[in-house]
Amino acid sequence: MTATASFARSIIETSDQIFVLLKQWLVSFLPAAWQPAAGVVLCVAAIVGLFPALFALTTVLERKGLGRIQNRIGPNRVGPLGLLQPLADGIKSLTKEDIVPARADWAVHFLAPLVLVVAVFMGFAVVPMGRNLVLVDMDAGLLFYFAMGASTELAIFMAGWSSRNKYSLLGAMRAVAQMISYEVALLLSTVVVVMMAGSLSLTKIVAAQNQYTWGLPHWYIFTPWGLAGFLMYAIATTAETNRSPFDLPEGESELVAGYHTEYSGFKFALFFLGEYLAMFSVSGLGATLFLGGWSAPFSFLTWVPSWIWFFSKLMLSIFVFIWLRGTLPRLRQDQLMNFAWKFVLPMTLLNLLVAGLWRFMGEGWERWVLCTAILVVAYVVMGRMGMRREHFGPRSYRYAE
Amino acid sequence: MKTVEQIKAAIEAAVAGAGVEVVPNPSPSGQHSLRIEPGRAVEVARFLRDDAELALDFLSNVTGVDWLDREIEETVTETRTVTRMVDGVEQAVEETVEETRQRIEPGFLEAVYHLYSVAKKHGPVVLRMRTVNRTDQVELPSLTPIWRSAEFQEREVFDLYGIIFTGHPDLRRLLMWPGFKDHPMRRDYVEPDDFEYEPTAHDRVLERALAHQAASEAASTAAGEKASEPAEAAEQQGTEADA
Amino acid sequence: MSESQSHSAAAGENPEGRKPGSQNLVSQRPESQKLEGWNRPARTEPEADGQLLEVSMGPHHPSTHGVFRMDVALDGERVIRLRPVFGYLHRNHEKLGEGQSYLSSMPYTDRLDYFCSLSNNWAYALAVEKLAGQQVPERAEYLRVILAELTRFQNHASSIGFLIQEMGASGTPLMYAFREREKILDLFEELTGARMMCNYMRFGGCRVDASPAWLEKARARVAALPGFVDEFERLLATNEILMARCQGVGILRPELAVNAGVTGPMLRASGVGYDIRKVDGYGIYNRFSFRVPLGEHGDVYDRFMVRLLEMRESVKILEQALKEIPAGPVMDPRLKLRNFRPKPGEAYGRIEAPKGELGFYLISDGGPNPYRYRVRPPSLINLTILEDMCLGHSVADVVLISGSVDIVLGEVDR
Amino acid sequence: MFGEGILKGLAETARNFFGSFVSAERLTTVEYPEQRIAPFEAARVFPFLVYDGEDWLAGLRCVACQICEKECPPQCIFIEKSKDKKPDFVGKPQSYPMRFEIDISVCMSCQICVEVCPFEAIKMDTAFELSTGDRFGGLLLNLTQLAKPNAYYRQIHPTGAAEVDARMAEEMAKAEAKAKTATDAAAKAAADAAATKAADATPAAGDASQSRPDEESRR
Repeated sequence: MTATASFARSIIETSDQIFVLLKQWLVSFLPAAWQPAAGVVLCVAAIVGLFPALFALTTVLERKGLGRIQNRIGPNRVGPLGLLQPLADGIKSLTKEDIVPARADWAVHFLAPLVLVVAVFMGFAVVPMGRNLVLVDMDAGLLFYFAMGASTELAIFMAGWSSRNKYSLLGAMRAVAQMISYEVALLLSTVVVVMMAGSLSLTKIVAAQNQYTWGLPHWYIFTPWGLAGFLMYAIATTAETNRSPFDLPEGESELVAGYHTEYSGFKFALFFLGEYLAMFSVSGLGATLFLGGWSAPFSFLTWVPSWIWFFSKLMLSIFVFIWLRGTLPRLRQDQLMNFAWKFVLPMTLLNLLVAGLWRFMGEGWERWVLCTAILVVAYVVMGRMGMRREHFGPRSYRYAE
Repeated sequence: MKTVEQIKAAIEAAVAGAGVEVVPNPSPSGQHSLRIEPGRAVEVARFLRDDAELALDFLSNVTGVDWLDREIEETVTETRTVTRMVDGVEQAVEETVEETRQRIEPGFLEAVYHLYSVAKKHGPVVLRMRTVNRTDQVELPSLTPIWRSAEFQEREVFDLYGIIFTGHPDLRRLLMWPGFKDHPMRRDYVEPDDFEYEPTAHDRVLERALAHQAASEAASTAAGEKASEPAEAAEQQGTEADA
Repeated sequence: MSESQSHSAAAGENPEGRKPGSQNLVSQRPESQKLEGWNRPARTEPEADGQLLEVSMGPHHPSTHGVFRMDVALDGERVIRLRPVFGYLHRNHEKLGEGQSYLSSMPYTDRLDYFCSLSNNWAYALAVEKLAGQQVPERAEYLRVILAELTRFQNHASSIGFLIQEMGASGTPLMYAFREREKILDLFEELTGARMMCNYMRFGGCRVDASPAWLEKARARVAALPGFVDEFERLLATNEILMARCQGVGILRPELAVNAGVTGPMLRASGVGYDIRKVDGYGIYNRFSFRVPLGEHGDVYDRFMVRLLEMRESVKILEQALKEIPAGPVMDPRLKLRNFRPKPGEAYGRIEAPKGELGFYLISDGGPNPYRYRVRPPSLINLTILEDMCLGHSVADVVLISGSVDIVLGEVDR
Repeated sequence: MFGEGILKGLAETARNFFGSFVSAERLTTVEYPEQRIAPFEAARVFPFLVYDGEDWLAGLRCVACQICEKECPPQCIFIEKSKDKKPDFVGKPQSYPMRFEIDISVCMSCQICVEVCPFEAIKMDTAFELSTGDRFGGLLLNLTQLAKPNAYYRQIHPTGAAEVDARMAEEMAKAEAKAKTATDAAAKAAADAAATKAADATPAAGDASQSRPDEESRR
């Protein structure tokens, strides 16, 4: 009996740590002095290989999902169920002519997509994708992540500026305004987690959530301040990754394609890749901060390998991104800014207060009631105020004669 | 809704010297029109819009019509004085002559306005204005200051018929491009011979296309032989303009 | 002719020659103060505090519904000046109409507003009937109403879809609209032989009769339409983003709307109860009970909602018409279509097309071809006040406002 | 204002997402080359010329009256009339087209030619897969490509064809009756000839499933 149990445990352990063991096994062929460097190279290669593959899969899933939302079938011609569609798209974008506008700043025009993709990839370094599955377990992991995330704005502005196209310029200006505004909200929405976990290290944050009471996990999303923080985080990251309904920088119906109007072929594919990688990375971070990272949702499911949980959470949030895109129209620039500064930012600041209150009220049901009440009241008041200020709401109509 | 005669009377009572004339419409539609003098057209239009009973606040349709010069054969009976030898004496006598003459009635351009009333829900009242001729006196007053809906439609009439609406705030071509000459909706408009070679079923199309092709080839070779210098000059100008 | 050429050269001067950034851009329309009657709204025209950005939106811009172009001068993202430029799809439809017989013009009317070919057919047929004094059989009138209301339904559905698409909703409402439109087009194809270019109505009736099976099918389809409107309403009507984007944007005051000849749902969204189906009662519209929804604010949201409500009213008319349709011929067999020569005279016939008042003005000189063939295009005339609605709003709103006008370039440029 | 409209919209799209897997009402598209929708009987693509009997040259109903050429809105029909005449189905001598060409790159499928034809000679086809690499030659259909048997017409437009056939049979019967009243043998012979001609035109005589071999090869 114990033998079986220990065998099962070792199977679980191996499957959980399979990537770590694989790396150790591969590295062990090398001399000891090279091993750390080789390990890093292996990990980087894995990330650089894995996420573009996930990107390819996601593009086809997104198109199929959007298709189903819109009552269409979606791509189904290339390969079984259309799954090879990204391959065809990739070949197409590689073989297409790379057009650089005659008066473009060609060097910046060339660099912009590269800067974007590199900056986005850097963010993956600190996100733990499973137990012991993190490239760099940095003490200030969160800070590093945001530092890297902020530099994507530079890439987008480079693209818009260097193209010498009015639409691109408008798109770039929108992008910078939008991303900087939401960067603030994004940072503040994550501060509550740091307050609770007491660390900027993402592995420590996951570890803090990886406990269970009555079989349920201690994820931060299951607290009032955590839920509010998560919603704010979701809004801010949607804006940060320029996804619908905050896709103003692209704004295809207004600005043709926004900052990447003048990009074609492989450079465009890189922008596309960058957008999706950013989506994965913020989804991963969101899962790490609020959804317990790689931890299982129920204590009896802890035998499932941790990386499976991480990627399921990631894909779930990708699905939500797609769902939102299929439903919502786009906001206008001034509304977007109003929303950032007059709703999201005050709410995140209030949330900091609530999180502090939560911390100092100690265990007990009172803190649940009080914290929830504060947040709900603030939400209702701000919603009402917004409605009154903008004078909008449902209307009733009359008929002639 | 008043009849055209009543409207005519109302206009004449309100606007002095309006010179309204009823143009009957023989078709079963019974939409008779009022021809107004261009000189007082704006006043008439303002009256029609602002009159409490008519309240023609909605100008639905503005269009032009091109009436070509018409040859009219008519029998004229005329009394004139002729000098004639009567009884050896030269005398002036009156004589009645009957003769058939061909007269060319000059063509004109016409602007037609269809008015309705949104407030009173009646209409249409049709206004017409005529230019003096089709060539040099083609001005008509613009009614855009009265009804804004004439803005684009008068531009279109200007574009396609060449009626110049004085007082129009922004009289430019609407559909044709700015450098275009001529007015394509005129009845005597000749289509430009720009047929490209295209083998279709129609022999006459083909014939025309081949002729055009031959002509354009001949022109291009002729131009190529002697016109290289001006072309260069033009090119230089172009680059200067770009810079 | 030479004189008028010189005139055209002078007056048709190209405005593009101006230098960007010059101050007179702000109020390019000369003598705008002299125009009376439609005194422009007190323009919130800020003095441009720097260089203006001139953007030529179109003719190949994703949301100009074809080859429409707007020359926009922007201060930041705010519109300072907007000039619509037409003519990229101009094919001189009117000249074509004057060069061929009355019958041969009928298929060309399909290609005006290619979303609503049956409404165009009807307007043209109505004008010719007025010109020649023809009567239309009862059953044909009912069929015309059924087809015109189906056309209105599908046009409004897809125009809402396009509007939301322009707002950036990745086409979901548009796809729902097209899903329903597909079913309506199937009905059209079964009856008329073509999905879009129906060429179905004739002066004096309709080309072919509808079979009982077709009417049954139409009844079943119509019964499913209210469910679709409900779905649209749930998806869109109370969406906060949509309300924030549409309400208070592109306001058109009723006086200006009437003066500028705006018709159709746009006019009614401004609160003017003018529906030609009620006013003229052409065809047999006065037999049906339906209401005319009116907006109050005249903004984009009102236009959107008026269209939505009109779809419901169309369904009501369809239900009544499909219930009451009598038996009988659809065309007087003695009427001749070929070699048709109406007596000299003229007629202006108009209908309430989905986009507004569609009129045909015909002058006959007794010959086989019309002497003058004029189309009053609602799409073009509704664009007259585009600039007035857009000034002071941002680029994103320009797209939205032009979308709410609901234009089809086949009709604008003709 | 509290996001309930957005939630309602999300619920609606989710309903459609799942609905598209189960409901044919929602997923209206078909996957074209594999799945096909049968064309409606009224469907119209491009015109063709109907002939009676086996020999297309002899049985062509078109008498080259050129009405369709005149009425065609985009002017895509070109007809050259014959100098001589041949008898039609009732035996009346009529001209026939030496050339009859339709440029289907110009044709706009409006069916005006069908409506104005007094001889039921031109009808609309429902075949739509006509794409070709040859823009000029391939889309200019000549007489041999345009002529199709009455049986084909009956197959694609059964209702319309039945009406036409009935009308033609009536006309033929009239012509026969007229011929019978004539007493001299020459008239009788003419009537016989007419009867044999017209027999091909009646529904009973024609073979509905038969189609011309060269037309088969064209597809």
